[in-house]
Amino acid sequence: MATASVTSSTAGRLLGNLRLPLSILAFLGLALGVLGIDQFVNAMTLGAIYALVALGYTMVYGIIELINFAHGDVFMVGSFVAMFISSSLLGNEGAITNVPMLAASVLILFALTISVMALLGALIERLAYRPLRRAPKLAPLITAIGVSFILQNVIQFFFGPTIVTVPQLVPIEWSIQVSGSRVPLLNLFVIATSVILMVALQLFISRTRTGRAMRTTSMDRDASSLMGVDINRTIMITFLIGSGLAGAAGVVHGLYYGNTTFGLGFQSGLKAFTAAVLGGIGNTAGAALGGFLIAFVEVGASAFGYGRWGGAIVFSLLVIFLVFRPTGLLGSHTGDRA
Amino acid sequence: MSRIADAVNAPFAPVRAFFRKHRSFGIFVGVVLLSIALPLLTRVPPFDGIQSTNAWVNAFTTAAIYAMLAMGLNVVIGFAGLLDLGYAAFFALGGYTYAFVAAPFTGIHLPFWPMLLAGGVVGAIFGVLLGAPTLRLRGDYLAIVTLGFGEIVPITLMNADKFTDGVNGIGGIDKPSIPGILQFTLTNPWPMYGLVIALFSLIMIMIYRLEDSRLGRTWDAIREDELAAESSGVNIVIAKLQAFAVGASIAGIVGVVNAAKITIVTPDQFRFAVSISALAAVVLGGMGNTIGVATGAFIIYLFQSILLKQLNTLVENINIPVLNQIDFLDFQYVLYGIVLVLMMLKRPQGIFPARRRMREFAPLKIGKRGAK
Amino acid sequence: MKVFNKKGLSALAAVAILAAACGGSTASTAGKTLTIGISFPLNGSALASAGPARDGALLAIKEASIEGYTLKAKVLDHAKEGAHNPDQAAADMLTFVGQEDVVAVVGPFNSASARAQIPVSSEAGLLQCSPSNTNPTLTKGADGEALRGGRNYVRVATTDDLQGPAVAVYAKKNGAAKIYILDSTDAYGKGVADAFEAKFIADGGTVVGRQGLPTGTTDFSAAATAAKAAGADSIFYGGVTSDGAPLFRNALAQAGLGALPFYGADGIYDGTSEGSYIAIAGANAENSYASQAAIENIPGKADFNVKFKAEFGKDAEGYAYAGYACAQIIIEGIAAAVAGGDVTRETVRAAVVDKGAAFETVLGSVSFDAVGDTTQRIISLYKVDGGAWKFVEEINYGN
Amino acid sequence: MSAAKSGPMLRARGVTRKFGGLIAVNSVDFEIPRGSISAIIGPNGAGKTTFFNVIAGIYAPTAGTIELDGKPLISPPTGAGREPILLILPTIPFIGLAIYSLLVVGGDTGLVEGVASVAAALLGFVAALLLNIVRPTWYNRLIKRIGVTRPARPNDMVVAGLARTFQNIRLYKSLTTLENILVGMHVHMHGSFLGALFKTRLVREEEAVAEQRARELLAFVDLSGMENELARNLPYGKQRLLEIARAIASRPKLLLLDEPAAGMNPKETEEMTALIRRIRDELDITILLIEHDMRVVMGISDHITVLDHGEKIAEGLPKAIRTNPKVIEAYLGRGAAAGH
Repeated sequence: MATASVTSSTAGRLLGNLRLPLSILAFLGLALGVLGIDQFVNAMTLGAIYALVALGYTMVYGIIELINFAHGDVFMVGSFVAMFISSSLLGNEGAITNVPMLAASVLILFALTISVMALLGALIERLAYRPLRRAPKLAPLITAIGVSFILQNVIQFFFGPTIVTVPQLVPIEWSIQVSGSRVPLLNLFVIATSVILMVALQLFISRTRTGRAMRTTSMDRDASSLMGVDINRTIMITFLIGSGLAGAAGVVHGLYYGNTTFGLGFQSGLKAFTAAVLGGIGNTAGAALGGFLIAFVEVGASAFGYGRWGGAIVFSLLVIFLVFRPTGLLGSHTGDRA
Repeated sequence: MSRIADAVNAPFAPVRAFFRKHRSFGIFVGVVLLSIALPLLTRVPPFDGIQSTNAWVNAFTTAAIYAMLAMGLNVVIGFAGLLDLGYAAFFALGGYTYAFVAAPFTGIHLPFWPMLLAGGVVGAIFGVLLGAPTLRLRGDYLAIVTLGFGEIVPITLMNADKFTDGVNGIGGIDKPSIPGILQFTLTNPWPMYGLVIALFSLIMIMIYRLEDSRLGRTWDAIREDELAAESSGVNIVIAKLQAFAVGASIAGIVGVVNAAKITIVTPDQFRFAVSISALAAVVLGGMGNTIGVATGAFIIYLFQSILLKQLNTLVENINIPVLNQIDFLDFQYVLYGIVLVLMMLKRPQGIFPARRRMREFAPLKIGKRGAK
Repeated sequence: MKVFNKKGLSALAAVAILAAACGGSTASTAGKTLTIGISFPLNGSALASAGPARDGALLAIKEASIEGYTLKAKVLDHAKEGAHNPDQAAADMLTFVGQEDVVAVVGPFNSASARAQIPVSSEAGLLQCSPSNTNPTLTKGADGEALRGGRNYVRVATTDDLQGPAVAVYAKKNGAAKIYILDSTDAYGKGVADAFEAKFIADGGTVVGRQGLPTGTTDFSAAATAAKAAGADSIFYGGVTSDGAPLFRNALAQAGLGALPFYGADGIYDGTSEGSYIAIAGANAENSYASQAAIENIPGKADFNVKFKAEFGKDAEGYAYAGYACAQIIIEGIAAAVAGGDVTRETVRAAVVDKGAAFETVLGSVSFDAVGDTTQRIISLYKVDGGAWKFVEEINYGN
Repeated sequence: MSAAKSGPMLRARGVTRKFGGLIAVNSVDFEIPRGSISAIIGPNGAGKTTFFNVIAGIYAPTAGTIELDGKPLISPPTGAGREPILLILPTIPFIGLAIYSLLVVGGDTGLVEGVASVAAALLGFVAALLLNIVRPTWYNRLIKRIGVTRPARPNDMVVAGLARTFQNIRLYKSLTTLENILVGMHVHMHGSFLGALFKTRLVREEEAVAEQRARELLAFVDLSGMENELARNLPYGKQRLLEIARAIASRPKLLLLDEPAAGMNPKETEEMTALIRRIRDELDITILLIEHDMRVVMGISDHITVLDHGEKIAEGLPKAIRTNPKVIEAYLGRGAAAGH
């Protein structure tokens, strides 16, 4: 492909830059070949949700080096808030076939849920984490576990311990045909939403002043404080965004699966965290990548009848990465020296 | 240094001095006195009305098992500063070790006493097995990996039904006996109570000794400042592994006792909630404070197993309109969350602060260059 | 618990509150009081299924009268963190053992708790009757033998090992040829799925796929797609509602398999209330089949429903009948012991366990075999039709 | 051994350390004469502390080697990519056996053997990992043969005879003064795990001896009577002294002091200077220090090395350094030397 005029070093550099996208494309192609289109779409959809949740872990970790154990449960609360808004406030019961109505409902649902969850995230940060900013590292970690328990129990108190149904606004019958397979629009909608949000986040971090403040704070908090960055505000915004994304994931989860339960946060939290580690904790693009990777592993296991071992495989992946490559696939933050 | 002696003999200075010098003996005497006092207390109103003395003794036995677990976890969290969220897994492994060699499921019937040691060894092996790959990493990664491990162990026990009878668990586990003298039974809780009390004081003595040893100082140093500890010649990975192995082997030993007490082990007995309840006990009692942690475990166990039940009966009996609708037992679980958050925010040193931990958590009084 | 121990205590002065609280649950041991223990997990998510069984037992005890004796009930709750806890179950059994006037116990609800309780009650020779334990190993096999030492345990629910085969027989009859099986990987779910699979294959059916997804799984789409790819014409799910049965059903519908018959055992037969299989699966629940290890055509059903409603202000459901039947059996045993002139734990136990004849209960006539299992081996089958479970037929394994 | 005794205490050859694209230390050659007090000086950001950290084993060098007392201890890590192979190697036969048992033998026999093989593989992996962590000498020799070398870690350097203090004092703040010293003595105590559990006579005696020596050390730095004070509660100057005492407790041959007089008033500085001399003279410990305070450096050092932008620009006796134009330029900026 390289013409004679292109020197080998430029080609090499080009190849170097393209290595990641190329390997991702190769992986996707392989996955599509092995899994078939139906399972491929399943995995992409699941991955989209994991990625949204993993972003919250990775952002918070990037900025204050805290594994926010409560984040999985923030996602869970998000799914309940979405359920409540959708069924109680908007009065939805099932699919909406009128397209403008559907778009409006979904937009309102996203806007409200994301706002509520962002506020909740900021509130948790303010009440539970900020007072411990200078405390030994164990303290906020333990607090986060406590917060996770409290969130679960508050939800259980209000909505009960059973599985709760959520209105599936996008009709599940809508679909397109792709090479003989039926691909529901709902799945495409979930994937698209997630991708749009992730791109928006990347733009926010790289293009805005606040985004740059977040990046410098994660690199060196004291130095950026000296350079006039308001650390408390920056950390709070990180929580706002992370929790907002978890809220969005909650909406998407409800629309896609049509149900939620108070125990949702624990399992998906663990998986999303694994995704964040796989991608390189602290790295937003990595978290997204990790989310999709985990989803492919899980769906792959299930597709070939090894669903029983799905959890164990994911966990083994986590350990293998921690041992051999603690920086993850795209990691910037390293583990402590060996 | 001899906190237990302080607690028991506060007004008697000479006695106190004696126990300070012979702390292990002091712990033993303290625990034995307490273990005699507790059943006596249950003969007095209002405690005698709640349940029979035998049931009380059984409850104390369970509480002491739980307290030993918390003390073991405290070695990992309080001493070495490592957050282990899968502690129940080691408890499970100890229990299954004994169940595997002393139940009709396998048809093997090994005696109980050597298996106590075997449980500890199995716990330690798995502690190292899990610790070796992860202890080189950041402390918070360890929390997640142990959390995952705590999930994987029950799942594996559940799925490996050829070896563990799956979800049914292994039942009919042999009860301990001293041949020719004493056969433990399920309806007489006293022998088990005695065994647990003895083990409890033994473990407490061992932990106090470790705390004051060269190894204990090493853990303190790591918890305070890893880089400085390395620069004092401490191999931090090995020291952490030791803490991990000690904690795990205590859980393994306690697991054996627990299996012999309940006579059944099932994967569901060792879920995340067990790890969290032990963590709550550690946080409540004060990280690093052995006796505080043991007390914290007692408080949490008795609170959720006895008090909440009584609260239910109480509000039903006196017919308070709103409270009547609330089932207080529903709050067993949220209790852990509240304990963890409130203690960390308001009283991180625990209700019974350890000397060292209290100071580490206290705000800095002297700045870096305050003396200048 | 709400009916019990409420009488006349409301006027207690504040000083006496603590004493009352503690003394409240203990019956006075004066003279001729006999207490029947009730041991269930009664908070968190466990309450929904075990609550009716408790209420049934309480109702029977309240109704009963034995001349010269006062019958009382004592309820202990062994749920912790919202689920049954075997350790606490054993501790509660020890409490019953330690209370001399307790002559028999209704419970427990879950098989794991039973395995922890039976060794204790067996040592004390205290009769236990479970309304809902269905795990075969409690009475059969090596474990069963170890547990059965005291011959003090009976149950009115028939065992799981019959449910799976019964559903298999029915599914075969209903036209299933190629089945896809999913289980919840736990003892109940995997056990019932194994039994189903064995019978289905033995009867000439084909299993086109089998796997397990543990409790807590939310994404069943891959399994649904796998079922579709395997060309299944029917689905079997081994597990309970909260393991994800309705989620799997919804995922199947989303994958375009909503019309296939969906079979399950009693784990998904849980009425229509909030959180039930039908409530969650909604319209997708149609054409689902479930079984129950109990008789559907309960002889005294209408009568019982009226009494139950009058007492508790809600409809009888689930295990209320079995709980009532257990208490009835125990009360009959006590009556027999009274007739024999000596009421002790041993005479009550012997009157129930060693009696060859049948007991007349709300479930009909019930007797026990040599290991304490009910001889009323009826599996009832149900189908979701119009948003509710409708009885379709029963298979009687009794002889 | 005897040959080593005659050479320099520490010899650094071509030490380079890069952080990403930034070269913090660039090919520095450096020697510390036995029994001397040497100093490294240089303007802010000259790479002094980085160089210190390389010597102490905290940062691995990008290039170059360091010998302490004639023993080569630090060199750039090589063959890191080959290390995972070492971890996996012992598991391969067992994994093979497991696959064979589970897939080929199958059935109940195969399952039991398969599970046992998986367990053995796991144990093998952890054993390899443990070796990798503990790194006994024979293991180091073994991996060297396949081209894997790792630089000594800080604790290895302490064992080899090096001790250090930190620029921003790092004490164990919630331990007492005495306990701080006892941790410093760690490498020379041998109380085992079981010894501690059973409180053997050996352990008790060792503890008593150690405590005695710790008190002497405290007396040496003039902290007598403060044995049970918490380190956190000591005034700043005394915290410095305690940190030095903790470093000496490991009986080093070479002591690295990172700005020992920072933040001290003239009187304290003078006391510190005297202490450093006493450490060299009475305890026979070679000393290397980084210091900003020129009066301290000039007054105490036998030998001075000047770093600027990560490179060595001068070395020699204090007198020579003081008048070296390159040094003046580095400190005062270009042109200052000429204009002087």
